[in-house]
Amino acid sequence: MVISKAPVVSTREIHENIFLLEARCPVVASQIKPGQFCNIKITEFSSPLLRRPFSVCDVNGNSIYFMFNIFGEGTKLLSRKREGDTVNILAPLGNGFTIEGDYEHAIIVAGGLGAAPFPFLTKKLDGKKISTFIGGRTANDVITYGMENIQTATEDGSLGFKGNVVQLLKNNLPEIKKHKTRIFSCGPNPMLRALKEFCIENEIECQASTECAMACGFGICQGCPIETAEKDKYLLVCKDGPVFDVRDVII
Amino acid sequence: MVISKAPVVSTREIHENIFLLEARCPVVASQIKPGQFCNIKITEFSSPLLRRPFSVCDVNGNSIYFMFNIFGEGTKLLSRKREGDTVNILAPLGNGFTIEGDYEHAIIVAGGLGAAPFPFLTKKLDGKKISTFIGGRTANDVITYGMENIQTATEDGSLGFKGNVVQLLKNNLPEIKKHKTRIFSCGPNPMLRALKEFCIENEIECQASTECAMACGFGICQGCPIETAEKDKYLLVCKDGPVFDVRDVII
Amino acid sequence: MSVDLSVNIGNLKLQNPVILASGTVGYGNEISNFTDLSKIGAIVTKSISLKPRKGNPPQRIVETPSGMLNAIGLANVGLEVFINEKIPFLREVNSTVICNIAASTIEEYVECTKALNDHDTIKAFEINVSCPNVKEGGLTFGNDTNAVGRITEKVRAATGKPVIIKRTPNVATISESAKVVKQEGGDAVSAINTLVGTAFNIRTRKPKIFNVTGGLSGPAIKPVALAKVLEISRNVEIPIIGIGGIVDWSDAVEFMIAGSTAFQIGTINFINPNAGLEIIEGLEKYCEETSISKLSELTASYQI
Amino acid sequence: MSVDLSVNIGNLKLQNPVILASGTVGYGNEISNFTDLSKIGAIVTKSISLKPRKGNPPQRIVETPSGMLNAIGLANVGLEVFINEKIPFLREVNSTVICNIAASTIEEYVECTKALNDHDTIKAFEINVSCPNVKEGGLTFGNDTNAVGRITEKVRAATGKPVIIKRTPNVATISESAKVVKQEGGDAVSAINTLVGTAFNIRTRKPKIFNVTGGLSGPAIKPVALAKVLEISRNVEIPIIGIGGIVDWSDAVEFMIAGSTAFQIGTINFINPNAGLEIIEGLEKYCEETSISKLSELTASYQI
Ligand SMILES: Cc1cc2nc3c(=O)[nH]c(=O)nc-3n(C[C@H](O)[C@H](O)[C@H](O)COP(=O)(O)OP(=O)(O)OC[C@H]3O[C@@H](n4cnc5c(N)ncnc54)[C@H](O)[C@@H]3O)c2cc1C
Ligand SMILES: Cc1cc2nc3c(=O)[nH]c(=O)nc-3n(C[C@H](O)[C@H](O)[C@H](O)COP(=O)(O)OP(=O)(O)OC[C@H]3O[C@@H](n4cnc5c(N)ncnc54)[C@H](O)[C@@H]3O)c2cc1C
Ligand SMILES: Cc1cc2nc3c(=O)[nH]c(=O)nc-3n(C[C@H](O)[C@H](O)[C@H](O)COP(=O)(O)O)c2cc1C
Ligand SMILES: Cc1cc2nc3c(=O)[nH]c(=O)nc-3n(C[C@H](O)[C@H](O)[C@H](O)COP(=O)(O)O)c2cc1C
Ligand code: FES
Ligand code: FES
Repeated sequence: MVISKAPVVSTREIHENIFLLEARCPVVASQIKPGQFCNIKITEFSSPLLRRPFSVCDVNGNSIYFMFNIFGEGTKLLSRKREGDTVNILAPLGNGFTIEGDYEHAIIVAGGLGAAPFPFLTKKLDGKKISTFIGGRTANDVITYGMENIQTATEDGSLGFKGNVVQLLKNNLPEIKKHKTRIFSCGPNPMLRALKEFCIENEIECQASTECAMACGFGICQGCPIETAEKDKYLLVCKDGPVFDVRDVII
Repeated sequence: MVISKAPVVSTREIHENIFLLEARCPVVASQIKPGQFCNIKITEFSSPLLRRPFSVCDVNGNSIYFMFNIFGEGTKLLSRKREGDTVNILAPLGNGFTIEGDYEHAIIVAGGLGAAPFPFLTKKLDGKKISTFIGGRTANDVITYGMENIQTATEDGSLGFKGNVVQLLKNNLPEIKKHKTRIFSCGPNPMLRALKEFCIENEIECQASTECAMACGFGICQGCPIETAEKDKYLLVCKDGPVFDVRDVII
Repeated sequence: MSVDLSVNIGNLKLQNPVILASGTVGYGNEISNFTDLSKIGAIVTKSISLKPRKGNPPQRIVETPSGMLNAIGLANVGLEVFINEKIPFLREVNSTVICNIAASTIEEYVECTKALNDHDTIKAFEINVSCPNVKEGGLTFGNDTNAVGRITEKVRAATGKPVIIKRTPNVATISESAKVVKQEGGDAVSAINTLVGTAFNIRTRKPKIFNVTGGLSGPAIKPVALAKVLEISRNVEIPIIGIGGIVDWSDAVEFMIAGSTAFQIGTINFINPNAGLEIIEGLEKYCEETSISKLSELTASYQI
Repeated sequence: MSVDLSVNIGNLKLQNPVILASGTVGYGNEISNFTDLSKIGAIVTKSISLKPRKGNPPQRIVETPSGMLNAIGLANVGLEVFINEKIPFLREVNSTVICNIAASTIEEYVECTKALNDHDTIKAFEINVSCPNVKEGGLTFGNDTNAVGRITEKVRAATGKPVIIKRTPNVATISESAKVVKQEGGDAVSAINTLVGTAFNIRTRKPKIFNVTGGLSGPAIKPVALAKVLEISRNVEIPIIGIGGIVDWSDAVEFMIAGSTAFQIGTINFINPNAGLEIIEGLEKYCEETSISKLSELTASYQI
């Protein structure tokens, strides 16, 4: 884990209200794994006070990429970063996706900005059969940047399958059943809950990247508990996650 | 008085650690007088919380100019403003210099960044004989931007007269006595105090621009009192000043 | 949809819950350059005392992270000038005026109230028992629940207009004194005034503020103010005027949800003197979006 | 010039006054990835209780202007795991350990102190009588000056190591309880813990924090904390450990000027886990520039 003041190379709006920020950060670029995240201090001043957690969206040489939308003050300021500015990165944090293991078919399931970690994962899944299912409320929420072999679902039917992405997945069950499959997922909690149920029912391995408000991002504040099967203990999203086997946590 | 979101045209470093920011603000440009000031909200967020007061350094068509150094967070952020950014200006504030009246010789006395309001004043003094006395600790503190007929004083003697600017003025007393003179001044309090004494002794009219911590800048917070000859009352720097006849206030 | 923004505090009906806080708008003159005072729910005038007060020497204010400290020292024009010069302006611009009174003795509170009671322009009194910046005055009263009770009782007896007691947050349980205010016939409590704070110059080792300590206001104190409002709301049935760190309509909504009938904005007036009207617009829009026909339904609508 | 940064709290000598605050560094493991714990004045471990505590459900934290609210609920591993798994690590990295204890009864405070007293690694105890986030626990104690006295007395009797009492700021006069701590043999007071605050979601109307209220920390509270330190310093002769909103060396200098013998940094550890060492460097430079040979001279050097 390092703290690094990384020069911003560029910030581009790659989709309506979706930004891709490239920062030069060799030490993090060389260490980070898909599904791990960075905790970013956006200004050098005491406001916004806390770092903001972002998944690494992609890595290319010495550069790391973040994909985000303008949500509040922090992401607004981030979207304005230009060459000559810096971002202060604390990383790599958390446990990423487990790529290793005995499976043939990697299925990515993303909802909205849950797409963020998957361009990098897609690269690293090299050699596996990959299918990507992306959902959103409308066509505009569907972010396909950097992904492969994509099927889309929108709630209003404006793009692809009309319905949610887990329903779309269900429709593909016969095809999925043909291979030993592992699902990698990230998105809103209702999606993850539905997905968890689907995967447990059909005995499909599934890893989900979860979110939670965080203060530190590395285990010292106890601010990010997640309920587990064990009653008398929480796990920490930042340290024990953010990626969990869906069977281990209550989403 | 207006509140105006003014687009920044440019920010240039015109001297070591001295910046000149140009903003397009027609309504303020057309109303403001030398010695009046603007209260600037530097970001759209709640930090830094308060506006920052700045004299108008110059006006050119629809543009107004501010001259400042990097002092704290506010001026640091201001120095980074580029084309495409905005500053939120509340202006015109306070009473400026009184230019009208019966005098032939206008003398400007400035210490350090006290030079800020004088490029604009110099322009408006059109027709009068102007002499400018500028002081600083070292050559590097002497800002002559936009001024005319300049004599300089530095405490370490690195530029011009060795000593303070009021001593330099004293040396010029015989020359000054030749005309009906009005002094316009701005600078650190010790300079203003010495100048006040000099002017009262020699019966020279003198207006000084004073400074004080401010919250509102337009008279509602009572945060900026200045002691006067009258014992039981303060004046307000923002509303009754910032320019005062030196005889009226205790500096 | 047209939204009813009006709220009631005792028998005082306000067209909307936005009130400009005492000490942050003077007597209305200067801020009326930026905002239409007739459209604001009410304005609370700078704390007035029997005699004029010069206030503290500079430095009176200092910025802090997301806040500011002030020790103005209740500088004010005094009762006479207030009546002769300030009330006429406020009447002219058609603003709903709540008069804030600060005093060093119970008698002085009563005397001020009586002297002002006949002025129609003044619609209610806010009794400042909480100013942290005057030695003999507010804070001692504010910390003493019995004294708060006695002041409420006596001022109540002196006027038929609504009496609002403004409370200090510098106590452990603010709801106790709210109870006393209710018992003694007060119509509402204003919470909170500023928190006691200080700052030092690390070169001179002197306090940055002449008065040594000052009152902390602004966004920094919002969470504390909200908790105080909630505490009163859960423990006492009395209208609450929430104050502390409000800068926009969403902050205002939070205060209403937490239990405020109306709310005051202070420090933000220095930064955006039209904030009051912008908040009114924002509230109207929020109500439309969330299908609220009467804004006052929001008060104490917390889901706990 | 070599500057003597060391300070004394009772018979506890620290190499420098920088202490990492309880609850903001866990038990040291994670933060040691970023900073050298052997160089920090001391580390206060997360409040420990007799039995492990699960803590509050999420959401436990929320950011506020220049601050944050937390309601962790004293989640901790409990005395046994602390002794068996956490102390050995702290010994190994050679850090000066102050053990913070939270309890619901006086007996539990005493029992914890006794159980930990034999462990050499623990150099002092900080008794948390002020946590605002546990129902049966701290806050009630913290508000009751008598209870603070009894706890101090009993814990004092249970150990020969320095006893530091950590005070709640949610009271009107913090100096009164500091007096009691001194009378009952406490070696120092830590001031302040967090301020009670809350925040609401304006769509769901629910508190943003599961526990309804949380504790406000960070730069927002710095002026309040400084005023409390100053109040104690001017009224009671007892070493003060200043806490609240410190982010850099200049904040630390302010706290020392205002009366702190040492100080703790909390929230900043989440943002810059190496802040402690950077503050030490900054203090050293400040002393050199201002010709201070012994940093402890700064304590209570205010010019008022
Ligand atoms: C492990 C992880 C990875 C993430 N990756 C991405 C990503 O790649 N792209 C992206 O756009 N967003 C991502 N997020 C969410 C992102 O952190 C927030 O959108 C961001 O903090 C918003 O900051 P803001 O200042 O714009 O919003 P504001 O609303 O002004 O402030 C956000 C504040 O809310 C808190 N908060 C409350 N709930 C949550 C929550 N569920 N998640 C995060 N913060 C919360 C934060 O701690 C922060 O203090 C991720 C979050 C986590 C936990
Ligand atoms: C009428 C007037 C005109 C000014 N004109 C200029 C100018 O043209 N160019 C220029 O460089 N500076 C000028 N100043 C000073 C300028 O306002 C400060 O340098 C600026 O506020 C620093 O902001 P900061 O955030 O960088 O510094 P910080 O130190 O981080 O914050 C400044 C804070 O300190 C307060 N403060 C304390 N003492 C003073 C004081 N004596 N003057 C101002 N603020 C104080 C401010 O209110 C503000 O809240 C002027 C001040 C006044 C009152
Ligand atoms: C500069 C200043 C002066 C104030 N003067 C008074 C006053 O005279 N009487 C009073 O009751 N409150 C006074 N207050 C307190 C405010 O009315 C309000 O309670 C407080 O500022 C918190 O609200 P805010 O965070 O919105 O500013 C003053 C506040 C400030 C900032
Ligand atoms: C997330 C969090 C957890 C905390 N847990 C404890 C605790 O267990 N025991 C305790 O005495 N103080 C606890 N505190 C209070 C801090 O030790 C400190 O007193 C407070 O945060 C103020 O300092 P700061 O502004 O530097 O953070 C906690 C603070 C935070 C932010
Ligand atoms: S965010 Fe601090 S422990 Fe997880
Ligand atoms: S700055 Fe507010 S009255 Fe002068």
